[in-house]
Amino acid sequence: MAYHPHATPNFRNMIVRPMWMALKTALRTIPYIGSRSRFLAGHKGGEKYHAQQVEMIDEWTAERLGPDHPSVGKIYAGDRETSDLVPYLERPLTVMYPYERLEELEPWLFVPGNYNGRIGIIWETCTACKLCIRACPNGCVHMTTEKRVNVLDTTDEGDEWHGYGSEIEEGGLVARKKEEFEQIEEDYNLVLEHNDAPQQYDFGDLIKLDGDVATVRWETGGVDEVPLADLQPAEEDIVSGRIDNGRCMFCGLCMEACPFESFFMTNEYDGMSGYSRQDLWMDAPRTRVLPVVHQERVDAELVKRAKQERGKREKRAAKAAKASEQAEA
Amino acid sequence: MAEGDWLDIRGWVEALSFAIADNTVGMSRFWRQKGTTADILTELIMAVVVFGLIMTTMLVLLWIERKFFARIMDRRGATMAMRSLWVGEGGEHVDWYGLLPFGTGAPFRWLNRWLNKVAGSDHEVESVARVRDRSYHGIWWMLPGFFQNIADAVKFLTKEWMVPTKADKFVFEVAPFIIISSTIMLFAFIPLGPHVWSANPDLSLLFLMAIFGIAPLGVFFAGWSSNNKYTLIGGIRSAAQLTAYEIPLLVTVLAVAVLSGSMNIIEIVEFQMDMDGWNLFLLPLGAALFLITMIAEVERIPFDMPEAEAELVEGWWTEYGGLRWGLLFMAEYLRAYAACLLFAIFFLGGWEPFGGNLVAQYTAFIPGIAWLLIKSWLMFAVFVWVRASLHRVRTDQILEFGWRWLLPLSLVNLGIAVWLRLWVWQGEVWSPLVPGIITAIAVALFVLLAIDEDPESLEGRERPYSVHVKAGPAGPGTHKK
Amino acid sequence: MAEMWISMGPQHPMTHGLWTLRVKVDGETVIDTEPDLGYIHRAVEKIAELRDFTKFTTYCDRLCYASANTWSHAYIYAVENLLEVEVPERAEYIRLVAVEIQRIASHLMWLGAYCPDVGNLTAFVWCLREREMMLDLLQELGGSRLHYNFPRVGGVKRDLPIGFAQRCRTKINLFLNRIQEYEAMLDESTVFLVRTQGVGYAKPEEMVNHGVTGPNVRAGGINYDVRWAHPYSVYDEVDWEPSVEKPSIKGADCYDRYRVRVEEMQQSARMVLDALDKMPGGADTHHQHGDEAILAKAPLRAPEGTSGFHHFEDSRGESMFYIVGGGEQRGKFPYRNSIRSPMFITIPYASKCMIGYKVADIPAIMGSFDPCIGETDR
Amino acid sequence: MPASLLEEFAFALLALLAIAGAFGTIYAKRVAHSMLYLIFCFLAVAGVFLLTGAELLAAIQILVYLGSVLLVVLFGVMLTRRQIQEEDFE
Repeated sequence: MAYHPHATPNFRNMIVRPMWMALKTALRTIPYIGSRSRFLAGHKGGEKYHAQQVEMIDEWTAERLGPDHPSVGKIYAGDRETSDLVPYLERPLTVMYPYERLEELEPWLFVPGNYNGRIGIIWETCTACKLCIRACPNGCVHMTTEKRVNVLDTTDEGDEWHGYGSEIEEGGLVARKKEEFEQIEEDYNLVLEHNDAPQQYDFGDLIKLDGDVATVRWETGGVDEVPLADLQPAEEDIVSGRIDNGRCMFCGLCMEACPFESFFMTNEYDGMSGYSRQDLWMDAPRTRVLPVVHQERVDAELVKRAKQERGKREKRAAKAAKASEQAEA
Repeated sequence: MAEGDWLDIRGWVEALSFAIADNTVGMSRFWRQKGTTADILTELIMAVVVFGLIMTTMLVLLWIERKFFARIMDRRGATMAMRSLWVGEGGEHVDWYGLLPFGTGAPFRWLNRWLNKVAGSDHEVESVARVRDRSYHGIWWMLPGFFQNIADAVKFLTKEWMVPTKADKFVFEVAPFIIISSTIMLFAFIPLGPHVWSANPDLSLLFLMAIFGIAPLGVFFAGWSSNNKYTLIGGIRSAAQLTAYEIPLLVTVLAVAVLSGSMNIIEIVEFQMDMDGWNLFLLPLGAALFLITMIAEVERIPFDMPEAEAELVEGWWTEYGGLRWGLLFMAEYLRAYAACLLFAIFFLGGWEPFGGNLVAQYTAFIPGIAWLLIKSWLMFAVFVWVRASLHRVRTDQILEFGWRWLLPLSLVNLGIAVWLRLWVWQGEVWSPLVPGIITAIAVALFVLLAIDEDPESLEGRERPYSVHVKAGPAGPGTHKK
Repeated sequence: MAEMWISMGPQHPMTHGLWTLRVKVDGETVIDTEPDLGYIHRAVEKIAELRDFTKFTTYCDRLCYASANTWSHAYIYAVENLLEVEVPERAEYIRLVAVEIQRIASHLMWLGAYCPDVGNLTAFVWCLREREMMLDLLQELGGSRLHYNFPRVGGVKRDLPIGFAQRCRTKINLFLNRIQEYEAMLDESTVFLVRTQGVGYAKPEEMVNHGVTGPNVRAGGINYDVRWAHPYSVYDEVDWEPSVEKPSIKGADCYDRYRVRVEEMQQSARMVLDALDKMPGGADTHHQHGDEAILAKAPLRAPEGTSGFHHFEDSRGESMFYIVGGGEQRGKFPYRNSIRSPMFITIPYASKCMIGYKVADIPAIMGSFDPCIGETDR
Repeated sequence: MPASLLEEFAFALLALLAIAGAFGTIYAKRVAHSMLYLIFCFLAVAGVFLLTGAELLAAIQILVYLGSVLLVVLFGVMLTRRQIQEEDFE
């Protein structure tokens, strides 16, 4: 096969070639000259060595993603040797993690949307079907109970999946939207979220229901009388999402197993370490993700769920009617 | 010339110690001894001054090693750390130059503003915010990475003082003393400038070389006493290698001494300055030999067999840890520093400015020590460059190279020096023709060798025996034939 | 100096992993060697018997930390043989791209590790710089940087991401440019040549008798490449040819083994570029997750008595998986899963190769065989 | 303190060192230890040479005896066939 044409031990090769190669590389790191001198270009007069710039995203994909996506219109080099941040230097900056993060500075370089990071779960659509637990090769996914808003009753009147959840009852759990509900949704950026997801609701026990006024004992303390219209039914449900991170190997099989679009791997690579094995148990608040991340898919899932619920209730109603008919007969 | 150097540290120290001696011993009944006292005092102070200068300027070596090597390696973090020097947005935060007294930081501010105007990025808001944030992170702005060495030293200091159970404790403790003390003793004889030296006997060159030869013994004892097979092999390799390279080194140094007509280092420098020609241009072969043998003496790649980390873990100092390891490491760098200083002194004209006497009159305000240090740092950059480009040579190849090539070549070099001194030099300034012709011949030889490639050896790559099967391009079904 | 045994490992710069090479030296000359393996044996074959076929893929990634993708692919091919699954052609092309990029990354890791073995740290960092590009590509495919878990029974995890082909071509072309610089740094360095040429001769016949495969045996002039001799996947449809050296009469030395890998990296790069062009449906298009074009339906239970086998050209040689179906009794689990690791066979042979050379040659010879202990100990 | 007294004092010290080194060389149980004592002996002798004003001789003493002869002796000691270090493990 092809030997290198100069692979012979001789004086020429003793110092001249390797030392020139090394010096060339060092000279290339000089900011302005290094990239512009043709003398320092690629080996045997090749193309520009560092930072051959191309567009990050091709045209039709850019159209699909829309102009707001951080990748659109950004310059990208094969060796990640350039960025738009300080373009005149043409070399990447050292990201001083953990003070700085690549996804904060140059999100277009932090490409992988399908990165297998920490597990994230949208509680609202989890049905505790346990498929993720079965898919996990290491057995690191566990079920746990958490308070969550009954999503099938959270929407406005007239929506197609309205009103098929549980109802507000005395002695049950209720939730109230926080004042900054919209703001939380807006601020929530999954990529940058390195701590527990913010809670959008206040939870409390319904002590007394008196017409349109409900007396609620909030979890944070205090008893209030609030109008019933502000409240939504909540329940303490079994959800997936207690992860033993010491065992998780981030293979993503659980994500693929989930049929409800509620289980997925976030982009977060941080905050998954601890000083003891106990620290590595990530409880439900840590794995929670706000539904706003996948709002469309969550909505689609809810439509499906509402349809099932409706069918179930109709069937039950028909059964009851039949039973009553029979009883009458 | 030496007289032109205003940085007369030795003169100042002498004046000071005489003043002290006059006012103390001179007033007592030992007044006759005040001259001796002043001399002793001078020597003590000068030793401390030289030691301090060497130890502080040695940080530059480590810095060069780290930064230049990183640039050759194209390592991002290390190569980019300098950036924060000029990327600073100013604005809300206080710039470091703003903290300097009496507005002395103003030029930095102007430079910074200009750089930002010309080359700065107004592309994204985050870049500005980021750069601002960055200045808060610490003092990256000042000699980035320079003070890492101090942190290292603190780390070494706080580590445990460990001796292996089965080691020969006495020798294990003594060996580093031999190495470190002999290394530090080297700098007694190395002048840093015409008036910055701690000892200057007539035979300083001989003493220097004699002391250079002590450390191998310490290395050998360190390797033997650790009771570890790696260290033992490392020690023996070190002894073999240093023996093989010490003789060419001594012969080369002898050639320099012959050419300059003196065994005194300061006189060697002054000879070069007086004769208007650096030894580099008179003895290019000698310079190359000195460089090679010195790299071998200080055990750096490509001649670092004694501590070849690929097979011997860390060679003869595998078992040393903590402060002793740190000191041994420091001794290694000190030896490299001594090698660079000696190269600058022997071949680059010592503290003579670049360009010789022509330039010297305009650069009289720069003390000689600055020139010498700059030259030696450049030499260390060459050391680093060699280390980054070449691979480690095997033991037998090192010894073969030393005995069969360097030794005869150094004798040839000695012959050239003798010829130059006895027949060419007429007791005056070198005629410009002499260094010119010698350098031209050396360059021509180098170029000839560098472009030479033996076509027959290229033919030899076609090795005679082959079970090679010609593989054609793949296609559907080709494998079924 | 007397003869003595030196124990190199398990924590030693030469070993590139967790194993011990006991060397008997006479002064500086090696007169006997004795490899001692098994420090990180973790019973992967036994684990396979207690996992579904689908769950075991991710353990296959862990077989070799430098070349994860090739191992999981080798396993998936064996499972597909067992379950008789027909894989869509597009998925085969995507697999080829993934595996060949992984091969480049693995060889770069090898080259990077080999340079410090012979005493140069510079090319090490250069190689890792280029490996980073390959890892970026694999990360886009698999979602992780080291253990991708990319193939699935009947296809691959997901289609090529948007803009992948464009980025891939840029990076591969850049890499093809830069590999010339390693050659300038290494092939045109006398010190590198005298350290590798004429060192560690391995005779081709002996290698064949020992069962050494992969680049190591191709360096000995034996044209045995599984991709070429028994093309699986779509290897007979892309443009490439195996890299085979012409060794001297004494056998293949370290330089031959270095050369064959450098050549193979270029071949792999060529293969990736060609596969991107020839891919059905086009490499620039993007299918949705779970699309039929990349993932065929597969049964999850193997009847009793069936067996699946596949041999695969790993970065280090011929890896084989032999799986026996479990039948009703064992449900979705296989009855037996047997793995053939190329390095398990190569390491004992490589340690015999260094007898008669110097101690300083041990890392040069051992490194040139590219040991990977993860797969050796399994 | 007259200078001659200082010199005498130095001479006494160096001579004692040289003699002690010589005795150590003879009576040390391990060969390597005797080599170590020999170093001190040689160094002290070089110092005596220095005191007598024979600078060249002192330098040559260190250069040749310490730098070369001792190394050769060391090689001789190390390369003789004997079980090294084995007695430590008993």
